[in-house]
Amino acid sequence: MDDRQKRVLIARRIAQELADGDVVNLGIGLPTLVGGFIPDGVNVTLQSENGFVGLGPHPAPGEEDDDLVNAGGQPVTILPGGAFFDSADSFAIIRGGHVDVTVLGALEVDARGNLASWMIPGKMVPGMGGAMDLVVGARRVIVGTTHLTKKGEPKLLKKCRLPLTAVEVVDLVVTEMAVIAVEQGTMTLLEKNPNYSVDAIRAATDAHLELSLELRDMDLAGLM
Amino acid sequence: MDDRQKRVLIARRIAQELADGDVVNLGIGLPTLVGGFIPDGVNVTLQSENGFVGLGPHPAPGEEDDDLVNAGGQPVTILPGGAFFDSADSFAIIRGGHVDVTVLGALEVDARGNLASWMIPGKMVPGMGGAMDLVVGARRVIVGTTHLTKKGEPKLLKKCRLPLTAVEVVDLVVTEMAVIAVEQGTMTLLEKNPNYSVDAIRAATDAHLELSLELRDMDLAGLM
Amino acid sequence: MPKIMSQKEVIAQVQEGSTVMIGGFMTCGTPVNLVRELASRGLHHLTVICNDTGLQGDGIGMLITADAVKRLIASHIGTNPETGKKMIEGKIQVELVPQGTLAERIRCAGAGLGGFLTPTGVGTVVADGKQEMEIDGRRYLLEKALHADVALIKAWKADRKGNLLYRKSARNFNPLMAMAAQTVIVEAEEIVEVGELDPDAVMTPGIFVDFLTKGVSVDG
Amino acid sequence: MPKIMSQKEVIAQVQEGSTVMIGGFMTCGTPVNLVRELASRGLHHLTVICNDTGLQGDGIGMLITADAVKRLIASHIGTNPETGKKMIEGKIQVELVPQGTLAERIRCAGAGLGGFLTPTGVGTVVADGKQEMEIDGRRYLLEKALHADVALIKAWKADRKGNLLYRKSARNFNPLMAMAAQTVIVEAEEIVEVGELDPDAVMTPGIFVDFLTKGVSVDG
Repeated sequence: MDDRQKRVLIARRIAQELADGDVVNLGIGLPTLVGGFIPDGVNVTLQSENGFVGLGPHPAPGEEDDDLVNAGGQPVTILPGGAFFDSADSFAIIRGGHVDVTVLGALEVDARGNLASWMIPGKMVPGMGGAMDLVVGARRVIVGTTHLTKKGEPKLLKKCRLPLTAVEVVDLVVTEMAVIAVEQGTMTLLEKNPNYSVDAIRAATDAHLELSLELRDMDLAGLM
Repeated sequence: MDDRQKRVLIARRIAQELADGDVVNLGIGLPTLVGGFIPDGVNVTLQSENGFVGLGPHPAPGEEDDDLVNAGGQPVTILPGGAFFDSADSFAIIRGGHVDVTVLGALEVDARGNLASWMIPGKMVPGMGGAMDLVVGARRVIVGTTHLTKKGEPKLLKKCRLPLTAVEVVDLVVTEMAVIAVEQGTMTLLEKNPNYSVDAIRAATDAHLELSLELRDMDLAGLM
Repeated sequence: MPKIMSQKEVIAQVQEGSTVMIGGFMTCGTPVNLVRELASRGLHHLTVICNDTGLQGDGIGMLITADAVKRLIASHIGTNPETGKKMIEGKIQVELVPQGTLAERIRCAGAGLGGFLTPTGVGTVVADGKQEMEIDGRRYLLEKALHADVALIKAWKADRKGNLLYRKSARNFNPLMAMAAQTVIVEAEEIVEVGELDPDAVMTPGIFVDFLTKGVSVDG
Repeated sequence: MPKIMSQKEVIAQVQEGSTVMIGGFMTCGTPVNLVRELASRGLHHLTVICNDTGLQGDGIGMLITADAVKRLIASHIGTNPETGKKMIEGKIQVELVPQGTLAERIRCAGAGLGGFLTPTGVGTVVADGKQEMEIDGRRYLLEKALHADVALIKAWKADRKGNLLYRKSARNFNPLMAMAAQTVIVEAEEIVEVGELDPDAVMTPGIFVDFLTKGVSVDG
């Protein structure tokens, strides 16, 4: 699978987790792609932490509005029935448990559900932005990430090594290899990419992986 | 002086304390009268703690709007340039020091500026409403009250006996007998009603009264 | 999308023992039709969180008259003598909270905060049993978040997604309570189609609203 | 009533060593004309409180390029590589704050609260040196109010009393900062007469605004 296929696989699988009526925050990058794969009949409301609900697609060329951007600073639109608010209200929504699902990337996730996603000491310190609030406040935290780092090292660890974004918050990890539940200190393999053996996935995972009794294959239709 | 004259004297004198541009909250009862005596050329913005600035006079008969009342539940109007907000924002304005002057009545005031205004144990427990926030948050607290209780007992005490509304908050007390500054644990007589001697005022006051070096007479013009 | 139903149907969301927040200041901005339905339910163990108990027999006063309220958290009860009377008789347990603290405690719950530090109430009976902290030489009380099972909200206009506008001083506690309760029921004077409200003007986003009912008629 | 003046005149309110809050998210909702004037002042010891430092040389990035900022309190600096570079060189001292905590700390200051309890940051470096409290089994950090000397605000419309409307996602931190600073300077795209704004629609009441300047021209 090339990078694009991996990203589509992950985003499409995460989209299956969303339920009709959910309020959802999609992080910058891969998580943003999730919006394109939401099944028909499932209506979700996208929240943009810079201050609105009802986030719509990019505007047509020439229709951009400087006053309407997403949390990545990109021009977007607002759907009918959306609403704007200030940053305090936006994070009241986020912290107050009014976002059902937040989807974001990760540098590391560990078996306790700890998440490291915001800094590599001495290297990358962009700031946490809204991530710490989002993962603490959202009812469900889904991480979408490649299974390995660019250097080929596991991202799913027994214990995070990088500075944490939050403690015990991750509920589900979706990678190009697997769908993994994180619950009460245990990572459980729910689904696997049929191109990888369980052993191969375990070899690529530092944390211990329990196998679900209902272990299934990820749907690769249209990807290969 | 009859009751009406006393009230007018007190309200009119308090109105002299307001400066152009002040944001002012007037309590229910006597303090509300202050609004009618603001000198020409002094523009103040009245804040109503139930949720707006720009409080205007009672509407003309038949023009009442159920959705527009003051903190006493009476129909009022809003002036051009006013603004509505919710109760959290209203008390953010109050507590955050954005109200310049609050005017309210009192059961007791003491030399330290402590104020008792909201309950008489076993007798009257209506609740403090917004009073505790107002006196703590406003930059200047002016008490307008009769000098004595209905039973003829002093309201200005060495030390309050009733449950307090707040500690060390009162800046000025205006009664039908006197204008008294409260500062750093001392009450100072700034002005006196010329109908009363200093001794008479002291006799009606439990707290020790210093005399201002610039002690003046209150203006009774048009009242007697 | 909120469910649109009659006041009679929707009030079943409130159960004996529920904690209910009710918007309004005196009777201004109180969802009187929902309150009337609630008062007729024959409940006696509600905890009610509101600014005041309206007037005798009017607004939230209807719940006092109906003996529906076991516990009351409010900033003022002086405008309804029946409340004070029942408090003295021991029929209603009343917790009086400064109005700004009440508003902020409700906001806190909606915003996922555990509490806040306020200078209001320091040195008074309000401080009894509360933790006090000093920051930069000023004393503060630690006040905690106040949650509810159900909020009864009065809006002026709602769209079918539950986006709300309030009108004039009827806004008061309504937007705060709409964020702080598990189940949010809105009585709106008018229900309009999605897209009719300007997203910049919306005061409560629809994501907070579970049930919508029309204020005047009973068939939504 | 706020004073209406040019950006050049009004920016004199900011002095060397001032703590300045600046609205905006990336460059959306940032008062760029005021920031440009401020960047041209030759100041080097400002403390700036903002969500992010915009883009390199754009928005608040102009202040970074001009070496005007000594200390920065923000939630994100990743969109402007110059900020990170100057931080590593020790030219700018940076305090990173979670975005929701930043918004709430600013609101706290405006609302006269000393601080609040948030679950955000528990168990992370954000908790270092902060008091932790447990309420109902959940852990919280005590975060404190964040005040400023001056706030630079971008509004869409202002009336001559300083009542403000913001537009779309350009609202963000602006209404919060307008309440939290000693002196509030607003750059509005349009200044209208008193009475032209609907009191129900006003997002920041004019009582907060000290100075008003028109965004495009320099003569207000």
